[in-house]
Amino acid sequence: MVFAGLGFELAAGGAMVLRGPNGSGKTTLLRLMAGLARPVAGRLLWSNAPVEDPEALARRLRFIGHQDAIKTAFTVRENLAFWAAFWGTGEPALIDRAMDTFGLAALADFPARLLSAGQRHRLALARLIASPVPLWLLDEPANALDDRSTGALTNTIAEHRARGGMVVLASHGADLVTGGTTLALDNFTPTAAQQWVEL
Amino acid sequence: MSAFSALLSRDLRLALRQSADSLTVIAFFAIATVLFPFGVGPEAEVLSRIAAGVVWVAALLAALLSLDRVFVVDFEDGTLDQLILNGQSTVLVVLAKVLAHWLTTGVPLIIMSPVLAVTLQLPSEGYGVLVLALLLGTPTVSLIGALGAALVLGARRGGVLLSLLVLPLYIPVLIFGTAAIEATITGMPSQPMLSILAGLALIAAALCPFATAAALRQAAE
Amino acid sequence: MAFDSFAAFIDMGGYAAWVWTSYGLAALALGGILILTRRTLKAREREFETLKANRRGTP
Amino acid sequence: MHKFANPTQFMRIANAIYPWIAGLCLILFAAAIPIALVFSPPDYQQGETVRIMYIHVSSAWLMMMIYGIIAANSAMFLIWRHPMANLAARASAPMGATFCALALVTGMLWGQPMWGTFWVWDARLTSTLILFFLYIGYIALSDAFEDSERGDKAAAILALVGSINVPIIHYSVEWWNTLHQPSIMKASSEGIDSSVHPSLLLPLFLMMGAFTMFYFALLVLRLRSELLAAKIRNARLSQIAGHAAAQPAE
Amino acid sequence: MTRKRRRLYFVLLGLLALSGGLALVLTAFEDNIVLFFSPTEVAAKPVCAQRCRIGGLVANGSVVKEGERVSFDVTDTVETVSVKYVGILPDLFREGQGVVAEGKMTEGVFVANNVLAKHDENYMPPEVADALKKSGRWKEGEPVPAAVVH
Repeated sequence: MVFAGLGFELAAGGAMVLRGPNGSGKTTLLRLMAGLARPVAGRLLWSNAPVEDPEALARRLRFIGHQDAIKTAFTVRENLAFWAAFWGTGEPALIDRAMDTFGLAALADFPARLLSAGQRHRLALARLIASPVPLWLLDEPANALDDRSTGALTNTIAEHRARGGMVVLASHGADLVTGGTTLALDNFTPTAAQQWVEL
Repeated sequence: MSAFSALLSRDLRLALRQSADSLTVIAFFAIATVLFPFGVGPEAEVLSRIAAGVVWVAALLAALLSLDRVFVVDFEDGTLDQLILNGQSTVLVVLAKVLAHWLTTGVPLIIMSPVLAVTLQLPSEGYGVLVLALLLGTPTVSLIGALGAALVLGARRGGVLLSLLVLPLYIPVLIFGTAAIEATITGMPSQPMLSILAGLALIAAALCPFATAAALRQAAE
Repeated sequence: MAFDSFAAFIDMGGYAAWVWTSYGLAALALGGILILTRRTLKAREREFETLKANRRGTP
Repeated sequence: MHKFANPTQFMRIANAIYPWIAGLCLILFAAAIPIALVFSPPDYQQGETVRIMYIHVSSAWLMMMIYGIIAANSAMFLIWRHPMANLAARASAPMGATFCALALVTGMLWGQPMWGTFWVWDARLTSTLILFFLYIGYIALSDAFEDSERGDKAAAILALVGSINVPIIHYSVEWWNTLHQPSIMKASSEGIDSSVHPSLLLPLFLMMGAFTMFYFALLVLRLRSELLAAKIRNARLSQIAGHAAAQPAE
Repeated sequence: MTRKRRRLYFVLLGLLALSGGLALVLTAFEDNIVLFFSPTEVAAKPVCAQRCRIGGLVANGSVVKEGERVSFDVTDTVETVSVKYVGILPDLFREGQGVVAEGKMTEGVFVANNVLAKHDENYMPPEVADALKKSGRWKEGEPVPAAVVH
């Protein structure tokens, strides 16, 4: 499923919420912005210049999707440390701060296979702090989170924006951002994958 | 390079923690090889003639067993998306994965092979060249195998399909790997066969990572 | 004309089994893929027509 | 975009030339079969079995040409996302597999009386067998995914990687001294040079032409068929999308 | 490193590996991969004590048939090996023709358990072959000069 006739901008410190029914393309749009999928037509701009270097774009964004990308054989700390090393960002202090923020400090040396669904999701979100980047792309980030964690996420997003960071998130639940723009995807006509349907 | 070394060390540590996976592959290698004396009879003459081929075929099948785990786990838990978003190049990810697979599967197979060759009565001249041929051939096995594993990500009956895609491409390695050992046993120079194996490894190293990276990005899309 | 008689033609210089099997298999393969292609084409044409008709029926 | 990228326009051209290709194919077969079976002389060594060559070499030629076409189309599809290129590759694969199987089987039927064996594990036969497996793998891979586009792309990557086998098949008889005779046609500065007598070369060329035209004629039919399948799939998809859009937002 | 430069490095590295690999494979083929031994090699070295293949031309006038028992000489014009075989010979088997035999050396004689005939890439009607042979422009087993065929 794709969409036609869609355009938007995001400034430093800005936030955008994608809303729409199932199948309206929220996830697809986030993956397009991350550079994981290629648009059939259309362009992605960064600082008013077309993105010609998806790798450089990837260095500036963090995508947290439905799948948590956690290795259950590793401890919570090892999971965070691996991604920080892999992306070449972050330092040990940030890893501790990330675990503190999302209430994982007590679990730091527990193997991830013992975590509950909510704890796993918090571990995935903790990567936002452990390896900081300007643009966050979050797909339904409040799913499986309790009220306390949702509050922590709201605060984290607010702090990130206060430092000039940007957030795009898909959501159909609680309000995680104040201000920011809302993009309702159900206004756009879904079209079939190929343009050459002739009926 | 940080992405490369981080991923390599992660895969090695994972393999160490889940060492049962690697051990299963080695156990399969041993059992498959040991079946042959029962199948063709214990006569030393017959066994020593087929020893080189049997060890190679069993090694290829054992490697095949390990292949579907190369990318599938990362694909299913969402790690693959994050690996592609590494900010450098997907080829680096592929190279780290292939090297990790070779170290955790290829090297144990090489170490086990002389032991199994003894049970097959391989003539004593053959051991050195057996190890050398496996050393030159198994990197190709990992490179081609990783490509196959990336192509079948998310496919129905992925495991069967993987063997259909990968085994035919292993035929050259098998031919020259066995031929090198046969040549040495029959008193011929094995050097041309070994340099072909090395050549195949280089060609695979030049072509497979790019194709694998493309296949991985397709799978994530 | 390379053969003196019809029997010689059938015999193919003693190689009848090999030559005729080859030609037979070739005919079978080419004919088979032709028939399969035409059959799926016809089936899809029919399916497409019904889809079109349904679409017109429910605007 | 290129005008051949437009399926409607492409099919208009293809349908226009289809009767000509099909007609030419029939004429060539009508000429090739009697000449190959009756009017051409036997070979001085191989006797009447040389008549197998007309089928064998034609099939082998097509299996190579079709693989080349699949590889070229796969590249076009992956680089420029040419939808027609993908359909052409998909439509060609079963034909390539058929001709490859035919080349292998007729080769065996020729080898048994002449060489004394159905099969030897030499480079030419082995690499042809690998080509057959590549065809089978291509077809299986392109049908193995719920998302057909994913299957198309995975198969296209496989086709490109497998194309390394085509030169190996071609040169195998020269690099490797084996039972299989060297190529009967060699390109030289004076054009194509052949070690086949004209009376035997004529049926061979006619048969190769007939087979080639058969492939192209069938390709048009199969393209038509593939395009219809894509249209049917898209029509279904847009129906589902229509239903989804009609539902109230969450 | 920019994307373009990184790509360039990867492609250069790939080309280097590819050409190195091709060079290794092709020089190995230059070294003549042995699929069968020539009579000269059999005479020079104690090969073929176990199963192997020998190849060469069937020496003229050497074929002796006693029912299914056949003996003949395989030659590469320098050395000659005697071959014994029991079984049905392929139709292309004849004197002066290329042949490959599988078996092993026992007491100076090659005992074959399979004989395969190899033939050349020349195709022509029997009358043409006879005419060429009569005129002395061509002998069986040699490549035919293209100008003669056409």
